Amino acid sequence: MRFVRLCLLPGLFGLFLLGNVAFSEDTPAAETAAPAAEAPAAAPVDPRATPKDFNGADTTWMLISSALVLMMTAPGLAMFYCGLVRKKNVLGVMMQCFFLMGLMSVIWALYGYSLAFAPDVLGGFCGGTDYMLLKGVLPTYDFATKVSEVPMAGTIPRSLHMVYQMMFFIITPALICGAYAERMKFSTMVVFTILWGTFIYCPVAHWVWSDQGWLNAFYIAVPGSSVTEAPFPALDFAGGTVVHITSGISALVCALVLGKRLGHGQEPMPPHNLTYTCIGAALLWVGWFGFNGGSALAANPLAVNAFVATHLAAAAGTLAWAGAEWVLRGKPSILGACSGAVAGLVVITPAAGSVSPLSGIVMGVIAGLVCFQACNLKNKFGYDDALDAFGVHGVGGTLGAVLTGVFATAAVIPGKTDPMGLLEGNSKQIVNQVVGAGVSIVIAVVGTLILLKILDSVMGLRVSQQDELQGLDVSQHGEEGYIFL
Amino acid sequence: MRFVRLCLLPGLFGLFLLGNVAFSEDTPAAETAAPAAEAPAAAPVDPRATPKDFNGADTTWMLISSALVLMMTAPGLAMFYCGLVRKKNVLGVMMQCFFLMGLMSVIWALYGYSLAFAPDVLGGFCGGTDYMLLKGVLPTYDFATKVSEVPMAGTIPRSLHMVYQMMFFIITPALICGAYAERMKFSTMVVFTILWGTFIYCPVAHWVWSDQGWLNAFYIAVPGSSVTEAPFPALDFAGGTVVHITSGISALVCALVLGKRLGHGQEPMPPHNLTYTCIGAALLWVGWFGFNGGSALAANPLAVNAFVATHLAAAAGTLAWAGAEWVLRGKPSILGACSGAVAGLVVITPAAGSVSPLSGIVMGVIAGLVCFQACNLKNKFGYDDALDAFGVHGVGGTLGAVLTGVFATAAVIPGKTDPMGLLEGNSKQIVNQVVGAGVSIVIAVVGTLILLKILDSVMGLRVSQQDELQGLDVSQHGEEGYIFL
Amino acid sequence: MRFVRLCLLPGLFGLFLLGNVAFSEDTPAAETAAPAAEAPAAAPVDPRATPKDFNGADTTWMLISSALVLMMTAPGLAMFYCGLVRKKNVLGVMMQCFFLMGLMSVIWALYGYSLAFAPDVLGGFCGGTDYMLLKGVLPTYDFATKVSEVPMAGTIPRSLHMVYQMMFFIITPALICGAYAERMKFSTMVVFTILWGTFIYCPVAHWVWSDQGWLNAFYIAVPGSSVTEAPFPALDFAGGTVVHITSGISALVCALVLGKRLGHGQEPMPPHNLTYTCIGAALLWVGWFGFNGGSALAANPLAVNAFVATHLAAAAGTLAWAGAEWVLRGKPSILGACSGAVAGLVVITPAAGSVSPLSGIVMGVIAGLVCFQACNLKNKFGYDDALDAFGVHGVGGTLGAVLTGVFATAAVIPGKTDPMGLLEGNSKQIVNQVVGAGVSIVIAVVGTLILLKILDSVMGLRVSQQDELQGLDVSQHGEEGYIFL
Amino acid sequence: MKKIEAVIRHYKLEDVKNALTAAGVDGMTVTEVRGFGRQRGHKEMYRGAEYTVDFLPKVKLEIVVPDKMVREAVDTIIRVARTGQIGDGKIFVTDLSEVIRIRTGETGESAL
Amino acid sequence: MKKIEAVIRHYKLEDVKNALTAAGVDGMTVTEVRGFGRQRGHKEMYRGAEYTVDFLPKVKLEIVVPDKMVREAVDTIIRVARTGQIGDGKIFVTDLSEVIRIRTGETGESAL
Amino acid sequence: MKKIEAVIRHYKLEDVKNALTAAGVDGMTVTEVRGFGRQRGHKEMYRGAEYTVDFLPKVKLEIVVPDKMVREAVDTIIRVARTGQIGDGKIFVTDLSEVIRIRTGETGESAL
Ligand SMILES: Nc1ncnc2c1ncn2[C@@H]1O[C@H](COP(=O)(O)OP(=O)(O)O)[C@@H](O)[C@H]1O
Ligand SMILES: Nc1ncnc2c1ncn2[C@@H]1O[C@H](COP(=O)(O)OP(=O)(O)O)[C@@H](O)[C@H]1O
Ligand SMILES: Nc1ncnc2c1ncn2[C@@H]1O[C@H](COP(=O)(O)OP(=O)(O)O)[C@@H](O)[C@H]1O
Repeated sequence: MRFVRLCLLPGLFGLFLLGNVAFSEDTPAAETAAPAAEAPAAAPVDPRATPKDFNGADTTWMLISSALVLMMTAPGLAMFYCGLVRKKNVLGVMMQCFFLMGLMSVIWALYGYSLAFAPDVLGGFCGGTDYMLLKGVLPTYDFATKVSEVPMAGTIPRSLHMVYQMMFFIITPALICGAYAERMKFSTMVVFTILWGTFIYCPVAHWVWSDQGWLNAFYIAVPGSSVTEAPFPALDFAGGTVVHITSGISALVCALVLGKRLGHGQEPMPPHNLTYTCIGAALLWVGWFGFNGGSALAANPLAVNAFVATHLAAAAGTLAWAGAEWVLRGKPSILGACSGAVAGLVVITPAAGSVSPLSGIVMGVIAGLVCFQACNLKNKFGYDDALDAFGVHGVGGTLGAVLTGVFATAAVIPGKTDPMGLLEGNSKQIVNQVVGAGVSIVIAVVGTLILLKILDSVMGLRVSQQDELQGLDVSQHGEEGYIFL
Repeated sequence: MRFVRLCLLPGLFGLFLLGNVAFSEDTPAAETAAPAAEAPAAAPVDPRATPKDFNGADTTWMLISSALVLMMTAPGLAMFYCGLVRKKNVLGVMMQCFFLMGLMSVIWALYGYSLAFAPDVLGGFCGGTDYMLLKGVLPTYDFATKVSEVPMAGTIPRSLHMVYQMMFFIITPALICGAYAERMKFSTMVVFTILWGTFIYCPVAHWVWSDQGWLNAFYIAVPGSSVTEAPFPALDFAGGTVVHITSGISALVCALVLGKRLGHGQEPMPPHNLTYTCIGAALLWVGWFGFNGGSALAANPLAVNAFVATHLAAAAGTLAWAGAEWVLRGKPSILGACSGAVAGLVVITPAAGSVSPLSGIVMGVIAGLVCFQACNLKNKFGYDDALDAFGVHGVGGTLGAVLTGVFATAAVIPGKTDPMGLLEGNSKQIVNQVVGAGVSIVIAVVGTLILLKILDSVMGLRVSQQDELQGLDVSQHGEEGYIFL
Repeated sequence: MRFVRLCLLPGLFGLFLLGNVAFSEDTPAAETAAPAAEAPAAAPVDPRATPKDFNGADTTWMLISSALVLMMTAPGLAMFYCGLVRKKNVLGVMMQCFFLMGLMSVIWALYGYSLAFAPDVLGGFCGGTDYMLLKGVLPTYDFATKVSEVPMAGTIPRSLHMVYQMMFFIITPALICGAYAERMKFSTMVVFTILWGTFIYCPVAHWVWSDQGWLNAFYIAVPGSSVTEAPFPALDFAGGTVVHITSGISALVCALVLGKRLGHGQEPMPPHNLTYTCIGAALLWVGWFGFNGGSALAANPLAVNAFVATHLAAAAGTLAWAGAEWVLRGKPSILGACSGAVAGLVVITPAAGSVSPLSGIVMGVIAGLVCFQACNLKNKFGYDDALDAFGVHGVGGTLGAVLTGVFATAAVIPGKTDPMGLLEGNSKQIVNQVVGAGVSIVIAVVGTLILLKILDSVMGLRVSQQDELQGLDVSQHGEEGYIFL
Repeated sequence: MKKIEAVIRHYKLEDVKNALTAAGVDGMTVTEVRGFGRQRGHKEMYRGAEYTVDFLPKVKLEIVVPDKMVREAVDTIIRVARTGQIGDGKIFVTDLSEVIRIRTGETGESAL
Repeated sequence: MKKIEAVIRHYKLEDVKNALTAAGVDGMTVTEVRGFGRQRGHKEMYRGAEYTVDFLPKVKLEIVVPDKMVREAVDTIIRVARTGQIGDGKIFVTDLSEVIRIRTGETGESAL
Repeated sequence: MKKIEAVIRHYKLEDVKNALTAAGVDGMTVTEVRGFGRQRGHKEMYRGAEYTVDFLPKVKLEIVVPDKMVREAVDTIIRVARTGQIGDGKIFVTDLSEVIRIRTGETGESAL
């Protein structure tokens, strides 16, 4: 009962405030809705059933893609990562992924989507408040005028666009967990991720994907404006910069600032359950079809191309990494095969909608070989990127951004009539790609550094030595992963 | 060879009877099919390729949704539950879920779908025999008239409607396993579930979802009848009453009747593998998109709304439960986060098609807090609801039924022009909701009690003490879950 | 750095060659594309956005189905199989499945798809080189004529057809792993699989599924040719012969040629983790909806029928196998239930698009009982089919091919107006089915035998005795599956 | 100083621990073991294969006590771990020549 | 009464158990262990990291027998568990001061 | 010949192994155990249920050494495995009556 007094009363007050917002959602319709006169003909279609421009196939594909991208975070990434840590931290890693599914979703609905996709404020640094609390995103109905409206984003409801993008907002910070695994304080992780999502992810997503983003190769001109193209129209189909560079580079900063795990370099710290890692990798592969294929935002040939290119890049990455191990170390490992698949998936992410699937094979091979090498960097430079979030996502993402400028082709991009990539003779695109990657790296480094420094002094970044030795499962969450005995 | 004599001969007789039914399926077509004259124009479309009203996008969405809901039972629920028991019962729980995928499917095809969805018999208590053995559900072809027919349910083939609903018939009794886990006799469980599905699930599904169900808010008037609305038009979009209340309340009855597990309260009985529980929770979350989103029975804005509301409720539930633990017990646990997600998913199930996603957040938070508290009830009242099937599904389902009456809004429901929920000023809906929940509770309590009493005297409910101590894996199934040593 | 010199330089040469092919893909367009004059009307549709005949719903369904079939190999089959081996070989089995996802994909893109689906060469033994390197499969754009083209296969892009079929090319050889598990050399497995895919899978796929395949019941006549039907029009909807007979029979040959595992018959070799096997079986079940449902190549009533029949066959198989154990051995086991589900899925594979779902129940029961018995054959005949790849896929696949001839019905097959199966009074179909199964068995036996004999003498089939005792995980891949201690 | 090794049933561990603590035992070490004895094993069936599992899961306690406490500790274990069914387990007692506490280097009874 | 502890290879367990039973041993207790000795470990590689695994999986048997059976039990183990390759394992024999059967309270040889 | 049994903390295993090897110990056998002692357990919460976990994960080493090496081995363990915090563990030393190497049948010190 103490709990009810403690929590429910003050809590419910806030809830009902929110509930009222949810409810009052219906009223703005009056302002925005067209008069009923618009459709005087017999039996006008209820927009709540079939809004204008609505396409069922596109909607189906985007619903599935959203589900697939959620599945990437958990069980996908959660298993991929948690298999790589020691047994005593298995829940710590899973919890980070799972909790972020809750946390980032709510933030995205409250203000994240607005910061990323609403029209420019701050000179284009981020979006404004137009979509705050999902205003203008959710369906509305006005009892007075009997007018209902379902806001659209192309051929799908805007709320579907919102939830699809939400899944990216979840997985991106979850990728960073790989760097600070086995030692970061859970409470600090939560605060860090909120701030990181707000100040790093949302702006970059805005630059790259919002209608007038200054890095958006598919810039949508404001009617009447003389500007019809972004200053640096970078190709980033599904998030090479937005997702992989920002997270991978921030991961490196985290690894450097937090320092090594206790006992690192002395005790062996082998993956405690490679079967999980392999299952996770396979689920990531499957989910990535939604990640890249869904980034077409419709069920069209572009989505098909992205799907095929994605699959072939993953396949080629698998062979390249495992093959490199086989040649150089005598044995192909399953961790190598899985890492190669992920490297291939990362590299094709920005490119999937603008390169041929055959180029996907080439890019996958390059990524497999380069990321294989990049995972040795930490030994040379002595930082502890526990699960190689930088080695795979930072390096692979940057590589992908650049190679997209090499392999992009007009053959797969609807509406393009000019040469696209270097191989088609257009050397300018690669400049845009480098600019896009560069600014993403800069904001990731600077932003993450500032956030970590502040949080370090305010609440501390690492768990106590005692807690780290005991493992995060028991010390942070009061649980054990496996009780087999 | 002994086996062939023992089983195949008598068995095959039955099989060929069934086979003949399958075959003779073609003949009734003659009676029902329209004469070929109907389409005399050039190249009439073969209904087997494209039936009237057929919509490919809706069909795709429902195919996927069916697959997702199956995935919820196994691996989803199977993993969620089996991680929570002790190692020696891990297969026992998995087997219950997996076996029900076989058992309930066949029963549903034989007569379950008919009891639930065929036109009323017994004054509307359940459906009749019109769809028995899938008559009127499957495609037919008449060699004499050359007429083929594909029965439709809206824009999708009726057989797809049948198989989608089948998945609900599987998972609902599987949820009850959480209450009697680690001690129920497998044979009794099988018989109990058949009877429970027949006498409890089918009637409630009929009341709530069949065209003239007396609790169906989307009552479809019989042409010419003066009754155009159900007596108590309750909103139950995806099964708050049909699925969660019936199973959750029956779970409580099971826990009370079967009694506690041996050693309960003395020995510790912690979850043996929380990684499975977390993976299972994540798969449930993903699968629930098919559960709730698919309940729109089409790929339309309603499905999108259900998807978004479902996701946000799960997210909010995660934060609420883990947050409550954090505040009250000092640590957020992964089991708490997972339980909160499920609680959020349960509460939004009846509401997903009639509330705003923002209300989904509010409902998720409430469910997280309330179910968190409800899981302590068993300690107070001393029953052993082993995996909290009542605490989460019974409580969360009832909560969801009621809150749907609070938050329902015309903004998302096509065709509605009147205020829907309490917050829109309609206080009547909540009465309907309470009636719907109430009768579901009553039939669940009474029905389950009667079934258990009968089965207890006929075949016994619990395994022997010896078998329980040894574990269900070895004693019921002759297998061990893990042989790691 | 040594690595860069070693690998990258020579490697990149090959890569850029491939890259150039990817790039020059655009040029052939000039030859094949229709002149722009074809669409002189206002705002002609860009084929890259919406090609002729393109259907979004079909495309969505096939995208998902492709993802589902990939998921069948990993995590599905990988978990199903790896749970059945001993702990020390868990990664060995997973790696075989995962690595094949990389290997077979690339081969299929390079030449496999062409061998299987391009127009006949060698008198119809296999396809020619028309689709080699995905020529004529990928979209093209010609800068000179401004003409773009997206090659189609029915209502979906041909590249989607290619990638969907690719997933079959992955899982088929992966099924064989079940026979040689725990003892085959990884390097030999890789070479064997490449050759097996090339010389056994591609021809059989060509016979059964290519437009003029001599076993294709849906033979597409060459315009102007007098031949309008295949010589032996066998019904093989989703790969009873192409997938299950070829792999299952080859598995038997592998088991016989490789010989038993060390200690087989002396030491107990129980499954080390049946929870994985059950999860894997459930994922296979879910994925099979894409396997069978997707084989309609569109989101139509045929896909729906395949989905429903598949599900009911799996359900019936589950009950039959577990039921047989219950009757004959006193206990139903989870391994039995899972095996029965897979047996049901295998038997319905060739039939899903041509039988009633009720017949699916009958076929599932028969398959459950027959395969249950077939798994005892190895004890009688003394071969070591470690994971029963032959007992389930070989026997179940053959059974399915024959039973398809019994239960096929015009009720579900668009365009058919004649009796189809034995039960409809057509006894000829069963002959075609037997021919189809027969030639598949012959090529599988002969081909696999030749390949194994060659490889045995060239590189050896089995790992050393030492390596086998140590386990494949450490000896072949330098890793351990679980480090729980 | 003696070392008492007791092989007991799994589900008796908690009770035995509590009883021993009540009897004044300060520490113990537990190992997961598999035991073979008179207690009949069970059959496990995996498709075509049937195994008789002779090694049953047990728990082994190791308790080091001063000589004078051996009797009471043994009696406590017997009392609490007994069910009367075959398979209750065994107790083995061994002499120790030395006991040391790592933290302090203390030896003998004060190391316990 | 003696306790024989034998560390052996995993895959020899079944054979050793059968041979000991044939030799008249009534019970034994088995523990999963990891052993380090002359037998060379193996290398494991995980991305950038390479470990040498020195502790190899072994199985430890504990067999309590009357003094007069020690010789035969030890010989049986040596005969069956030997492969001749480094890593076959060791046998350690200790004196027991007492043996008790929990179920009956019997002590000494009759407790076995 | 003595058998040294040392219950130590998990993360000290690698260091102890290296130090013992350096000190001339040729082999050892390691078992995963759970220990109960003065070291306070921790609480675990699972929904409504709260457990105090008293048995903490430890590692048990068994090292057989010639009598003359016992001192050095014990000292090495104490030196390396000590953190000074409660829970560092114990060392128990027992007499062995016989040691045999299975591979060769050698006995006594040469069996090590
Ligand atoms: N001779 C023995 N040496 C070592 N352990 C033994 C011996 N005999 C029995 N045990 C252990 O004691 C356990 C119980 O023994 P068992 O003969 O089954 O029952 P009981 O002790 O009730 O007669 C066995 O599982 C085994 O672990
Ligand atoms: N001094 C020792 N103390 C305890 N156990 C030992 C000792 N030496 C070896 N062992 C155990 O015996 C096993 C085999 O020893 P090893 O030296 O590798 O081979 P071998 O016995 O054939 O010479 C080791 O893995 C270890 O478990
Ligand atoms: N009497 C005992 N018998 C057997 N093992 C013991 C005994 N006392 C302690 N241990 C083992 O030693 C470990 C450490 O003991 P503890 O009392 O917690 O710390 P410390 O040794 O630092 O005083 C325990 O976890 C347990 O495994």
